[in-house]
Amino acid sequence: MRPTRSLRLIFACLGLALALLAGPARAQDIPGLIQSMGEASLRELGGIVEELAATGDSAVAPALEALAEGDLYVNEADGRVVIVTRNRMYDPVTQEEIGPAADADLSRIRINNSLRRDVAAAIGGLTLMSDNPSVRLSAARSMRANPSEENLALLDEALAAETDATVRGAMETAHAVTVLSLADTSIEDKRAAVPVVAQNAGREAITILNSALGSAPDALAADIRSAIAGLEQERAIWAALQNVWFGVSLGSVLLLAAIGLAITFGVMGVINMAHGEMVMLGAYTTFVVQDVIRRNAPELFDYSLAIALPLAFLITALIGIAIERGVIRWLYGRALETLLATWGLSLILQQTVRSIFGPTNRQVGNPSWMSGSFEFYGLAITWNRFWIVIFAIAVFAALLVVLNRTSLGLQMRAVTQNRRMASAMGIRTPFVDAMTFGLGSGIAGLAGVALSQIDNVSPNLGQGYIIDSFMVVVFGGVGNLWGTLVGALTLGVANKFLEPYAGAVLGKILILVLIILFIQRRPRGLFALKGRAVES
Amino acid sequence: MNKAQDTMLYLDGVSVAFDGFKALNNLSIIVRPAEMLAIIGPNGAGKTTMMDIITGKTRPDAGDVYFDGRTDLTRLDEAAIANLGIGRKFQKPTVFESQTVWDNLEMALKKPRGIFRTLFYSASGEDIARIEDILDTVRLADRRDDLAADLSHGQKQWLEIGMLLAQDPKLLLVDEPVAGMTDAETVETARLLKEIAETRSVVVVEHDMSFVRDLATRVVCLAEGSVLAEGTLDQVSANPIVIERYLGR
Amino acid sequence: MNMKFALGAALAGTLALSMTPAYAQDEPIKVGILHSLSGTMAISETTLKDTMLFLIEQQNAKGGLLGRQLEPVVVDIASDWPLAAEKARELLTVNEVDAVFGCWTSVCRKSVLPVFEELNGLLFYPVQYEGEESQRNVFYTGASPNQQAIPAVDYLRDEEGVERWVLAGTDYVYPQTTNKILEQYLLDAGVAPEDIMINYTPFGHSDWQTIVSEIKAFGSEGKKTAVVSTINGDANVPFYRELANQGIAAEDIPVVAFSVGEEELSGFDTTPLVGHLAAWNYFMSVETPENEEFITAWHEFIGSEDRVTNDPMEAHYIGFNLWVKAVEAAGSTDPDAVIDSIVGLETPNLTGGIATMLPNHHVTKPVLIGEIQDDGQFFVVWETEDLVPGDAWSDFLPESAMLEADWTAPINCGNYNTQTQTCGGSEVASAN
Amino acid sequence: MITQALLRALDKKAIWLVAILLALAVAVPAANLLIPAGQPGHVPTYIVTLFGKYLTYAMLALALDLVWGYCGILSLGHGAFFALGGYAMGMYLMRQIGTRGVYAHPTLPDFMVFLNWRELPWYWQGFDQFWFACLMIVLVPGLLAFVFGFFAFRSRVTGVYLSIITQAMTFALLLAFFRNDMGFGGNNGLTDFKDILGQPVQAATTRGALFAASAIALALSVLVCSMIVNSKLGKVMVAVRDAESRTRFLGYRVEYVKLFAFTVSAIMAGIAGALYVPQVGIINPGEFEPANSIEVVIWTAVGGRGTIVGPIIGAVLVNMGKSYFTGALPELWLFALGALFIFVTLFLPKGIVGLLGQWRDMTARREQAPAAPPPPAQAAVAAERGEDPATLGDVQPKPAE
Repeated sequence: MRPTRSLRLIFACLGLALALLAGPARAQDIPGLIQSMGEASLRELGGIVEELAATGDSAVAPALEALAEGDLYVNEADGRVVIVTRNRMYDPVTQEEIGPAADADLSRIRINNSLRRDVAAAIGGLTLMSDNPSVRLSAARSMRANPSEENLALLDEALAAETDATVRGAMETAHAVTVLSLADTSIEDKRAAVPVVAQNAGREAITILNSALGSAPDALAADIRSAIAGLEQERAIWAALQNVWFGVSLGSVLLLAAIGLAITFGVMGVINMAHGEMVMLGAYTTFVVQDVIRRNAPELFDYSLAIALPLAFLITALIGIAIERGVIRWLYGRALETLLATWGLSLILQQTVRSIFGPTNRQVGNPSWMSGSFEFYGLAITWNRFWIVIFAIAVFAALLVVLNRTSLGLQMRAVTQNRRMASAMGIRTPFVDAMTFGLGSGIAGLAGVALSQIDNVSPNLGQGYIIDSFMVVVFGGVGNLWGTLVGALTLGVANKFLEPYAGAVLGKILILVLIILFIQRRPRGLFALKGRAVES
Repeated sequence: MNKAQDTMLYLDGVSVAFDGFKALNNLSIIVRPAEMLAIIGPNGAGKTTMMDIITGKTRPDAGDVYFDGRTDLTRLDEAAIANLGIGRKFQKPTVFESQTVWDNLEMALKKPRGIFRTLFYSASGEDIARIEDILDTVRLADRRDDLAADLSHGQKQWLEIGMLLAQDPKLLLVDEPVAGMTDAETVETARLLKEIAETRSVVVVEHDMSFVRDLATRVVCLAEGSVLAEGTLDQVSANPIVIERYLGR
Repeated sequence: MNMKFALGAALAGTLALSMTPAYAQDEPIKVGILHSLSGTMAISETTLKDTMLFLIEQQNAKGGLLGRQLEPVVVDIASDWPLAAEKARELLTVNEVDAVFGCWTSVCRKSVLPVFEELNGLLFYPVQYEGEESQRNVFYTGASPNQQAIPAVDYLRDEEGVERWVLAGTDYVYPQTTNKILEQYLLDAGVAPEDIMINYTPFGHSDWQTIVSEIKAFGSEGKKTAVVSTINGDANVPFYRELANQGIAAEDIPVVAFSVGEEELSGFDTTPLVGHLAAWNYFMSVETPENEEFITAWHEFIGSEDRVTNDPMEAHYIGFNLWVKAVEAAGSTDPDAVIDSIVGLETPNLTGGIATMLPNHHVTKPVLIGEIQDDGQFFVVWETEDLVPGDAWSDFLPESAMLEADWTAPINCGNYNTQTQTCGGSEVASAN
Repeated sequence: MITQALLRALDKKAIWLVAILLALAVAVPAANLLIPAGQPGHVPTYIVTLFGKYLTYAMLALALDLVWGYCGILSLGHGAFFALGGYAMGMYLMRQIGTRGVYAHPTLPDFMVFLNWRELPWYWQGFDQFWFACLMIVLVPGLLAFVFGFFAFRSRVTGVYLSIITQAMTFALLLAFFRNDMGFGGNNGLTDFKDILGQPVQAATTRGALFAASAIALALSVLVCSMIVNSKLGKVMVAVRDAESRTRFLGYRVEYVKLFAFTVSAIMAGIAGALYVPQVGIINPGEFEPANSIEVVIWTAVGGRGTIVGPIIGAVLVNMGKSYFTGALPELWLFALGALFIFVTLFLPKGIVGLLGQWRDMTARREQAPAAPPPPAQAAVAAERGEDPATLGDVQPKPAE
């Protein structure tokens, strides 16, 4: 094995052997224990954490927290274990500042999953009596996640003293969970715990009850079963609603991807195969913005999307205008040929991005307000999906306003409906064409910013959405924005309801077949325009 | 059914609406065998929609449409109706521009329309004679090998009339046949249509009043999807409602 | 007329191309690089092309091979597999390369395999794959399932106490085969069938909401659950994002992946993923002198300190060095001579061990399990004590359990049946 | 009747084309097999296979041209018919492997063995017979096109809507064939073929024969297409392309005309696919990729649609370019390809053949009396509509849009 590591191993073993030899007297030697973490192997670390927890001394909590967070380091120069926060070193026990971390040769003490669990449990026990209610709350939650016998007494003690209602509730739940998961608690206690768990443990209640069911005596089992049955009925309803939400969320992604195409293809009649690449460019704009922020002003990271949105719109709109002036304008009235030219454009744009940014995924992070999830009654909703749904609605509404309430929108509709008449009426049709294509491309760029939050940012990003986008626009009815909205949501929800039964692959195939069949019934999509004008 | 007896075309109470707009409103028209009917009326009166309904392009919301006294046209599609013997000339001359005058006529010629019959078709001497005959009639004999796109507007009108003749229909629907023609051509067209009407039924839609006068036939004036007045041209153009709604003061 | 002219000119042009003179002793030795530089696979394969250019440059700096310089011949197969076969043929017949390093996907390998067999070329294939293959002209320098999947499952079961398994993969041959092997392995180890959930998704799947919530539900039934992911490249970013956002932490349901390495992780912020696992035979974070030297030289070559190294790059490193040694041992680049001399040759890998070319054309590798860190690197939490020899035919599939591959005399067979002692597959026994 | 139709098919251009193809069918394999390597005139096997592949692509492009160039149906799913024909051939070739697979299973292909399939699925039955495979090569794409076309054309799905649902069709098939449970080898597809009609696939003689077969099949396709487009039905097809509803009012059943063209075209594409597979040695779901079908459209456009020779020239030239540039400019070839497509649509709307035609017209005009210049009014109108003036001077065939 490698020399440095083996040396450390030997030292660690020696240290541990000494510690064990010294017996209980040494067990209370907190600084020594913490110091021994520096040289310990993963397995030994587990033992040390256990010992530290057994001290019951809240003084070890900062060191354990630092260990869990990855803030505990060994200074290779003197072998001393230190906590590093904001680039300064602190003593793990006394919290005294030691000095700046920048020039020290530090190596992190790394832990694995099972250790991370142990540490969390240990911290829970140590901080349950903290003065800070939010610390107590997280301690109670951590105890709920890691039930153990020692916790029971601690919880009883803490409950007696607790005044804060929220924390109290969390502690009661943790208590009930612990009672249920331990083997040697009395049946009466357990029976009392069942409704508490069913009521308060949220989505995990069924899990906890199920695992308790395995070892439960008959008398208790009936109680648990009826509690589970009640919960499952409730859950089935929520599961259906959850599915609707998933569908709406997928639909909003489809809507975002397709809505720019609804302009360039639906309104202008350009079969814009480069639409996906506009989305991709929007996503890359986000990457560049985040990259600049990361390098120069990390504190602005949460605003990166707000900065990226207008930039992405501008950049893709300008590229769109350039494309329209350079290529598309020669092709009006030859819709199918725009397919060939824009396909060529999409190849060029992809390869350009590949040459500039490389072929690999680029890192685009979620700002903190788009990370994680929240529970809305029985629904688990992730923040990024939530904001994307909101964003899609906002973009759609804004587009409706632009098309129906502004003079540019009026001119756009005029030009696309009767180019010659519009031009005769003094509308500068080339300008309007360029603006319309720019608007469609700009919206694709906005979609790119949103999609960068859930998908890869790679040169292939656009390819993944182009077919779906065309399906949505055609399904909804070319030339009708409301059709695009309804089309996207219908396909999204239908897909999500098929997926659990048919699987993701077969579900998608079924959707495609349904679209083909649907077009037979309504050859011009869901919201077809009627009348004589359409036929010519 | 009985009412339709002895008629070539029978429309009774036909109505159709597009998105709430009533294009035809309880329209009733009868055309007898070997009779010519001229239809006049302002824009939006429903002339083209009426033709669309007769030829199967549009389905009426209500009303009966019978051909030859017995065939319900509302149940058939365009091709079936065309094969029954109803020919249509469009308002805007619609010929196959990328094909020659000869090919245009050959395609229109009354022959079996089946896929394989068409695939293995080769023109018999009789067919060739018939096409040459029509070419003479429509005065395009010297342009037989030119592309239809290269014809002038009036010549395209003639070609389309020639195609109508080649189809050998029992009923001809002719939409503005003389738009873009010189005065001499207009007179010639009127003469030709009258000749055709000796053996077949003809419905002509036209704005050109002198042309309608030349036809010297029964006239129907449409407005807002129903019949406004009916009779000879003089009778119709003397009708005060027609003057107000169509001819103007 | 036009047609004739066009075809004639084309034929003449390509003929001129193909008529390269027979090489002399001072001619460079040509090395073909057969990777996708565009299309869906460019994301993974472009780095490997650069790696090969880097290795060849280094070798040339050392004085080349047999006193001759090495000359790379790069072609783009554009993620188009019939094109890969065409390009392989072009490399071997038109460019007359002496060895080819390339392919990433199984279908690429399958597509070019008949070409290498027919034209007796050499292919070094650097990616972990499903096994169940051994071909005389191909050297598999990536992991076979027993060098990656099975140790990873062992680790989860023994160290994390996992009892319930989600086998999630992209629907293609590698995940299907790996999951078949793992399923059999788990069943043999006493796991109940209802404790195994298998799920497949299409390539580039980007909407993971349903599947992640299913995994969450499956994992919340009391037993410790883990996900064994054979999800392919592009689909991983949205998958992990959804995991993180739905709050599945590694402490609750760890995910061990076989297709996620440093290169894939460079696409996103790994902070919410800390603790999820990957099983490979190499990690950039491994601290050995060889690896440090390799990374430094690589950064210098590519001109960027940000570029990561990964397992398939190490596989190319091993494959290239083994080929160089074999050519030196044989004194010639002749494929037959190389095939004869390469078996048994050893070269240091980058993790402090030795890679030996086995008679079945696979190599020995250590198996490392790493946990994802917040800097996009892996922390090795477990490794095999000994090197694991690559097994071409899985012992956990009934059809291949009795098969062995051995390309040395006297067996010289890719699918030798140890029961009937004949060459030619498992059904020989049942047929008799 | 049929002889007449055949005679009509043999117009001057078609005779030349067929003669060249037949000459190639004999000359190229002969130059490969009879002239020893190294001597002038020898055609390496590599070239034989490569051009064999191009010829199948040319056949596919010709098939697309029949529906797009002549009938105005822009199919974005023709790759699907090609791939289905290819799979039918691939299944035959898989069954021919017999016990030479790695597991030596007498009937099951390798990929089924290691995924624990117990017996051959019903739809693999019969593919050990060459005649059955041939039947399926024609029947499967033909039937799919017939059923798909029957419903789509009857419902009057036209223009972009039709293009998009053909794309949906090939995309659905792509996903379906990716599924390992379908029993077509999933992503890896079918590969490692050994024999075709008892001959080893990799032998130079077999390759020569496959090249000859491709050239002859292409020649036959040229004949068939020529026969169709020169018949009255061909004229009706063009009429449908230019003015669909007008054709209906003449009494032609437009849906059947389209259905006929679509089905014939799909069968041709299927045969092309079947010839393609043994030459490239693999068939996998990637052939269903919508991008592939779009590429076929582009070959046709580059060569010149609405002509017989155009798609052939387009397919061969674009693919030669692709073969050359993926080796010569691996990093940059997509730029070249993309620029080519833009250039062709902007400046050569009638493709290379159209360019040659224009050039011929110009020289002819110079020699003869100056023909009437295009009326200036027309040019002005076109310019006003934003059309490229380069497209004028000739009639621009307008597919139904």
